[in-house]
Amino acid sequence: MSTSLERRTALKDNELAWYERMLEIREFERRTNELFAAGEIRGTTHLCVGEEALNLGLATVLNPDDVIAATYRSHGIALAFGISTHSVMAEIMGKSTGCAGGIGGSMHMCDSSVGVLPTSAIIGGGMPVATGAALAFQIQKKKNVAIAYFGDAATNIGAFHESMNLAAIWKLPVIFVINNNVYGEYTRIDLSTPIEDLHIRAESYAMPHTQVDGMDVYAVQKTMQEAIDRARRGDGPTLVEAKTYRFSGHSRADQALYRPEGELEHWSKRDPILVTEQALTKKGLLDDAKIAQLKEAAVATVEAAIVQAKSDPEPTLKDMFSNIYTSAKKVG
Amino acid sequence: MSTSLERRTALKDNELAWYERMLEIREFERRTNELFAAGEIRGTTHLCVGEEALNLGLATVLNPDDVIAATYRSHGIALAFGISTHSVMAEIMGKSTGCAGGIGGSMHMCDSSVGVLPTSAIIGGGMPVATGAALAFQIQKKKNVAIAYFGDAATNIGAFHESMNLAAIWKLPVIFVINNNVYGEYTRIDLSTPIEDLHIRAESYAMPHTQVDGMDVYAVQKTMQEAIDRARRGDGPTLVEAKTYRFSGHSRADQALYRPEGELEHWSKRDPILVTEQALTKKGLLDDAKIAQLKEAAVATVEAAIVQAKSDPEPTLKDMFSNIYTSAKKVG
Amino acid sequence: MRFRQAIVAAMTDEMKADESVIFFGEDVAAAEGPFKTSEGLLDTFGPIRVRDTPISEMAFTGAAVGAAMMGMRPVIEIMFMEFLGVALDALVTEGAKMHYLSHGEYSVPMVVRASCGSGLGFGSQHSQTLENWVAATPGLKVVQPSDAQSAYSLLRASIQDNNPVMFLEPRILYAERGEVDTSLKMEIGKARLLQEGSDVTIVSLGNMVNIARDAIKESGISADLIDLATLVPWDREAVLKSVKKTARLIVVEESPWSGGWGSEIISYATSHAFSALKSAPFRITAPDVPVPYSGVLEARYIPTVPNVASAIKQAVSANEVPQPWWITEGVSK
Amino acid sequence: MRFRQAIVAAMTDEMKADESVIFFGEDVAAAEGPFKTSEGLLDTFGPIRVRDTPISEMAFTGAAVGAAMMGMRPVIEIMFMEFLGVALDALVTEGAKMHYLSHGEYSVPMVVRASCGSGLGFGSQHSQTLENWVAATPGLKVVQPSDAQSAYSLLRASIQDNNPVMFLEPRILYAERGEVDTSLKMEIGKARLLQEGSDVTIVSLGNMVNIARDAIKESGISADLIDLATLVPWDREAVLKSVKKTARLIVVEESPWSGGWGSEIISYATSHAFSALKSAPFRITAPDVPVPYSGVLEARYIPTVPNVASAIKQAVSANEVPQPWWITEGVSK
Ligand SMILES: Cc1ncc(C[n+]2csc(CCOP(=O)(O)OP(=O)(O)O)c2C)c(N)n1
Ligand SMILES: Cc1ncc(C[n+]2csc(CCOP(=O)(O)OP(=O)(O)O)c2C)c(N)n1
Ligand SMILES: [Mg+2]
Ligand SMILES: [Mg+2]
Repeated sequence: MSTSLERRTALKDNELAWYERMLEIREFERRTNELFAAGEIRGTTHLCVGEEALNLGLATVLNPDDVIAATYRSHGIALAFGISTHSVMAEIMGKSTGCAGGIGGSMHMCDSSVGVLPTSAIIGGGMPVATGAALAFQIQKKKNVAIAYFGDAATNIGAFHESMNLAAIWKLPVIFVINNNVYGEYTRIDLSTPIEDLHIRAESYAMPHTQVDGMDVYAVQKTMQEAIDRARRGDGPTLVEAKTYRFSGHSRADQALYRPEGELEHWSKRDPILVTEQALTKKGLLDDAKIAQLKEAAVATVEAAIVQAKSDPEPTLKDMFSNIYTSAKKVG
Repeated sequence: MSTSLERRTALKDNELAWYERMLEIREFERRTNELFAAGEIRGTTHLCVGEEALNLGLATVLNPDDVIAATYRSHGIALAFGISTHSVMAEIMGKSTGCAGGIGGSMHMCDSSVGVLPTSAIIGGGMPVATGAALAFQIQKKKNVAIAYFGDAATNIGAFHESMNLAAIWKLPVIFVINNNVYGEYTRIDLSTPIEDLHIRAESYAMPHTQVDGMDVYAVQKTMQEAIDRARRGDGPTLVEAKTYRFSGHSRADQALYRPEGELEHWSKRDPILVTEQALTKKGLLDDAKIAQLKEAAVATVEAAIVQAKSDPEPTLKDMFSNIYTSAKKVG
Repeated sequence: MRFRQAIVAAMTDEMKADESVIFFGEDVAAAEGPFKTSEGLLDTFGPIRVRDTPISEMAFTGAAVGAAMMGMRPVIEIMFMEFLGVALDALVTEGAKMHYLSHGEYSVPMVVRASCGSGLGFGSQHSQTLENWVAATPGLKVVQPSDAQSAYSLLRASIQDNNPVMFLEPRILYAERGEVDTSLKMEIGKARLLQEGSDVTIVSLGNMVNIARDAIKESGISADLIDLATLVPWDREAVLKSVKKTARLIVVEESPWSGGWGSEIISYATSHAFSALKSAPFRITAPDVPVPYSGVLEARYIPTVPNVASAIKQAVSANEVPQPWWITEGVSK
Repeated sequence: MRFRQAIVAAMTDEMKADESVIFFGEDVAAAEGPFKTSEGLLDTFGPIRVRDTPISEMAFTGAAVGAAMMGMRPVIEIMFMEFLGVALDALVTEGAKMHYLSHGEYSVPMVVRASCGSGLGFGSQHSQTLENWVAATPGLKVVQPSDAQSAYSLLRASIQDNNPVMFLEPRILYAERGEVDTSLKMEIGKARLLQEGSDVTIVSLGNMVNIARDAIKESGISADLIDLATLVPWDREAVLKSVKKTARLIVVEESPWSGGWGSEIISYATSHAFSALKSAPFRITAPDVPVPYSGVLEARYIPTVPNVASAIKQAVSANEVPQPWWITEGVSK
C-alpha cells in the first residue's frame, strides 16, 4: 500500500490522477453519507461534494512539506493531500487504523507527512495556527508556505480579522483560502454578510486578494501558484476566495431544503467533476469508456476501504490515555 | 450642585460652555497626572489630553438618552457627557462618592443618567455591548443611538470585526467611533496596522465611513450628526475615524519617549484647546482676558473637586458585597 | 415531551409572557436550531425577536449584554459550549461585572444557553461540559438541568432572573422524553432531592444525575440523590443536610478528574460536616483526557452505571474510596 | 534580583541556549514589556525573535500554537490574565488538544506567560487570578511561581517543556526582590516544601504563599508550608505525605470562595487521607465578589496575614473551621 506521501506525489503533473482523485473523493462522500444514514458512522460528518476541484487544486500546487490548517469539512482535503481512503474512512469509523487513531473522528483529520495539521472543529480555529506555522517558516528561513482553509461564513469570526492583520504586518508566507460554498450551515452567506465579494476584506490589511473559480482545478492552480510564489518570495500573504458550491447539506442528515429553487440545478452545470471531465476530454485524455472505467475504479477503491475499515480493530483503552502530554522535556 | 444631566444639558447650543468643559478636562488630566505621580491615585490612569474636542463633539450631538460604550481612557468622555469633576475624581480616588462608588476606578466610569455605560478595560469589550444597546433601541422602536468608542489600535481586535459585521447586517443604530490618537500603548499605529486610513475597514461590511479632524469640535459635530441622522432614520451604522493625538503617555508614568522627533510639536499646533480658542476668538466669543479667566476657573473647579474627593469617605466593606447580583426576579 | 421540546416550550411561554424576551444565535431562527431547540419560535414571534446571527460569538454574546442593559431580556444560543472559548470575555468579564461596575445602575438579565457534554461522537472539541470556564465568576449564575421538567422550569426561571445566567444543556438529553408539568416552578439555587435514602449522599449534575440514579438502583444501596441543578450559587444547605443524615458523600460528574466542579462540593461539605462523615467523601469523574471520538472509548469517558454502582457499594459496605477505573484496570496512573 | 528580572533572566538564558525560542506579545519588544519583564530582550536577540504584536490575543496565541507545531518554542505574553478571555479557544481548545488530535505527530512546546492577581488597584477586569479558566484542561500544564527563584527556575522548565504551559505571574510580585541561584533547577509538577512543621499543612500558590508564610509565623504554629508551584499537574504525593504527617490541612488562595482551585486540593486530600485527618480541612479564600478598585476594599479582598494567622490558630488549637471574615464581621452571608 502506498504511503500518504506517495499518494501525494502521484498527483504530480498527472492530470488524469487529479480526475481520479476527485472521483474518489466524490464516491467517498457518497458512501460516507450512506454509512451515516445507516448508523455505521456516529457523531457528524461534513461532506465536501462540489469542492473537489478546489481540494485538488491546492494539493497539486503545494509541496508536501507545506502545511494546511483546514476545518471539520475535511475529507476532501485529507484525500487530496494524500491520506488514503482507508485511513480517512477508518478515522471516521473511529478505528485505531484511522489517520488520528480513531481519536479524532470525521472533523479531525491529520497527517504530518503531507502537511495536514489537525483540522479544527472551531470556526476560525485554524487561521491563527496557519499564521503561526508561517511565522515559523519565516524565522527558519524555509521557503514553505502555510494555508489557512476555511468557509465563507468563517470570514465573520474575529480570528479571521486578527490573523489577516497579523499575517500582513509580519509579511508571513500564509495564504488564506476561502472556500466560498455559498452556505454557512443552513444560512446563505448573503444573510450573514453584507458584502458579496468576500475577498475584498483583504483591503483592510493592504493584502493582495483575488477570486477564483473553485470548480476549475486549473484556475485554482494558477491563482494559488501566484499566491504561493509571492509567499515564497517573501512578499507576504494573500487572500484567495474560491467560488464553489456545497452540493450536500451542511452536516449529518441535512437535506438543505432551504436552498432557493433552481440554485442546485444552476450550480450542477459547474460540477467540478463535470468541468474536469470536459477539460480532459477536450485534451484527449478521457472518453466515455475511460470515464466509466475510472468511476468504477473509484467505487471499488472506496468499497475496499470501507470493508477494511469495518474489520479494523477499535482503539484500546490505553489509546485514550496516550498523547495527552508528550515527554516532559525537550531533547538535547 | 448640578446633576450629570444638568451638566450635560448646559452644553446645549452654548459654544463657550464647550470650551470651558474642554479646559476642565485638560486641567483635570493635568492634576490627575500629578496626583498619580504623588501616589495619591493608585492603579493606573489613561489621560485623554488632546482628545477633548472629540469628547465634546460627541457629548454635544448625542442626546442624554443615547448611550456610549467607551474605554479605560474614560475621564474626558465622563466629564464631557456630564459627570461632575468631583464624581470622576472621587471614583479615581476610590471614594464612595465616585460615579461607580469607588468600586470601578479610573478605568470604569459610569452614569446611566447621561448614557455612559460602564467603560471597559478590555480592548474590544465595549463594541459588542454598544451593538447590543443599538439592537434594543431598534426593537423598542426608539430613535436612540449607541456609540462604540475606542482607539486606533483596537481596530485589530476580533470584536471590532464581529461587531461591525453584526451591526451592518442588522442595520443597527450604532456608530463606531475610532479615536485615532496615533498610538496603542507604546506602539505607533503604523507598526501594528498595515493601512493608514483605518475607516476604510468599513468597506468589509458595506458600511458608510468617514474620517474627521478630531481636533475640531465643529467638524466632529458635523460628521457625527450625519452618522446619527442616518442611524435615527433607520439606515444603519457608520464608522467614523477621528484623527486626534495622544499628548500624554499611554498610562501611569509613561513619558512617551518613543515618539519620533518633532511629532509632538507638529500636533501641538492642532491642540484642540488652541483650535477652539481660535475659532471662538474669531467669532468674538473669546478674548485673552476671558481665556485667562476661564482657565483660572477650570483650575478652581478641579481643585475644589480634589479637595472634596480627598475628604470623602471610603467605601465600606458592605459596598464590596453590594451589586454583585441584583434582586433575583424581574418585577411584574 | 422531549427535553428539547421542553426548551422550546419554556422559550415560547416566556416570549409570550414578556415581549422584551428576544432570542438569537446561529441558525436558531429559519433553521429552528441545529438541535431543534427553537422549533416554531420564528414563526410564532417573528424575525424581530428571533434572529439568526453571523458566526460571531463574541459580538452576539456581547450584544446580548448591551441589549439586556437597555431593558431587553435576551436569550442566546451557543451551539456547543466550546464556542464560548472565543466569547468568554463578553459573558464573564463584561456581562457578569456590569451590575457591579455600574454600582447597581444597570442590570444584565440575559441567558446564555449552550449545549454541552459527551456521548454523541462529536469529538474532543464538541463534547466537554466546561463548567470550570464560568464557575468562579461572581455576578454570573450557572444552571444545568437534568431532565425535561428541570429544563422547562429552570429555563423559565433563568429568563425571569435579572442576572446573567449560563444555562448548560446536556446535548445527549435533547431527545429524551419526560413528563413536564408547565405549572411547576423551580428556583435557581435550589437543589432537587430526587430520591431519599439513608446510607450515602450522591450529588450530581446534568446527565450524570441519570447515570447516578441507575447506579443507585443497581447498587441496591439506600441513597439520597441530589440533583444540584444550579452550580452557581449551589445549594450548600441541601447538601449539608443530606450529608449530615447519611454520613457519606459521593459526587458523580462528567468533568475531568482534575479541575472538575465536584471538588467544590466535596471540599465545602468536608469543611462543614466533617464530624458527621463516617467515611471519606470522593468524586467519580471522567479521566484527564480530551474526549475521544471512538465510540468504544467515548462510552468509557463518562462514569458508567456499573462503575458508579460498584463505587457506591464499596463506599457504603467497606467505607472505602474506590480507585478510578483507569487505575484498577491498569490503563493509566 | 527582582521577580521581574528573574523572568528576564530565564528568558535570556533560554533564548541563548536554544535559538528556536522566540517571544512575542503586545509591547514586549521595543517597550520592553508593560511590566519591564522583557528588558533587553529585543536588543540581545533582535526583531526576528522578539516581536511586538497588534492587539490580537486570539491571533498571536494561536500563532504560537502553529509556530510550536513547526518546531519553534514560542513564549508569548498575555499582559493581564483576563485578556485570555478573548483567546481561550486558541490555547485550550486548539493548543492543548493538538498533540492528542494529531495522534502524537505534532507537539506544542509553547509558554503563555500572563500576569495575574490583585493588590495594585487595577480594578475588576485586571486583577483576577483565573486559574479556573485553564485548570480542567488535559494537555495543558499550569504553573505559578511565588518568588524570584521559582519564577526563574520554573520559567526555564516551562520553556523546556514540550507541552503547552500556562505560566501565571502574580503581578504584585514583579518588584519584589529575592535570591536567585541560576543553577537551581525546578521541575514542573513538583511542589516546594518551604518550611516544615508538625501540626498543620498549609497549601498555597503564587503570592498567597507569602501571605501564608507570614501568617504561620504570626500564629506561632508549627506548620508544613507547601508552595504548590504547579497547579496542573499538581503534586498529590507531596500534599498527601504532609497531610498524613500533620493531620490537618488548610489551603490559602486568592481565588473566590466558590469555584477556586483550592477545592481540588481539599477534595483529593480528604478522599485519600481521610483517616489521617484530625480535623476538618478548609480553604481560606477571597470572597465571591469582583475585585474592587478602592484601596481599602482591595486590601481586604485577598486573605490577610492576621486573618490567616487566626484561622491557623483556631484550626490547630480547637480543631475548628473558622468562618470567613465576611461572615464573622457581618458584612455578608
Ligand atoms: C466558533 C464556532 N461557532 C460556530 C460553530 C458551528 N459551525 C460549524 S460549521 C458552521 C458553518 C460554517 O460555515 P462556513 O464557514 O461557510 O464553512 P462550511 O461549513 O460551509 O465549509 C458553524 C456555524 C463552530 N464550529 N465554531
Ligand atoms: C484584550 C486586551 N488586550 C490588551 C489590552 C492592554 N491595552 C490596554 S490599552 C492598550 C492600547 C490600546 O490602544 P488604542 O486602542 O489605540 O486606544 P488608546 O489607549 O490609544 O486610547 C492595550 C494594548 C487590553 N486592555 N485588552
Ligand atoms: Mg460555507
Ligand atoms: Mg490609540
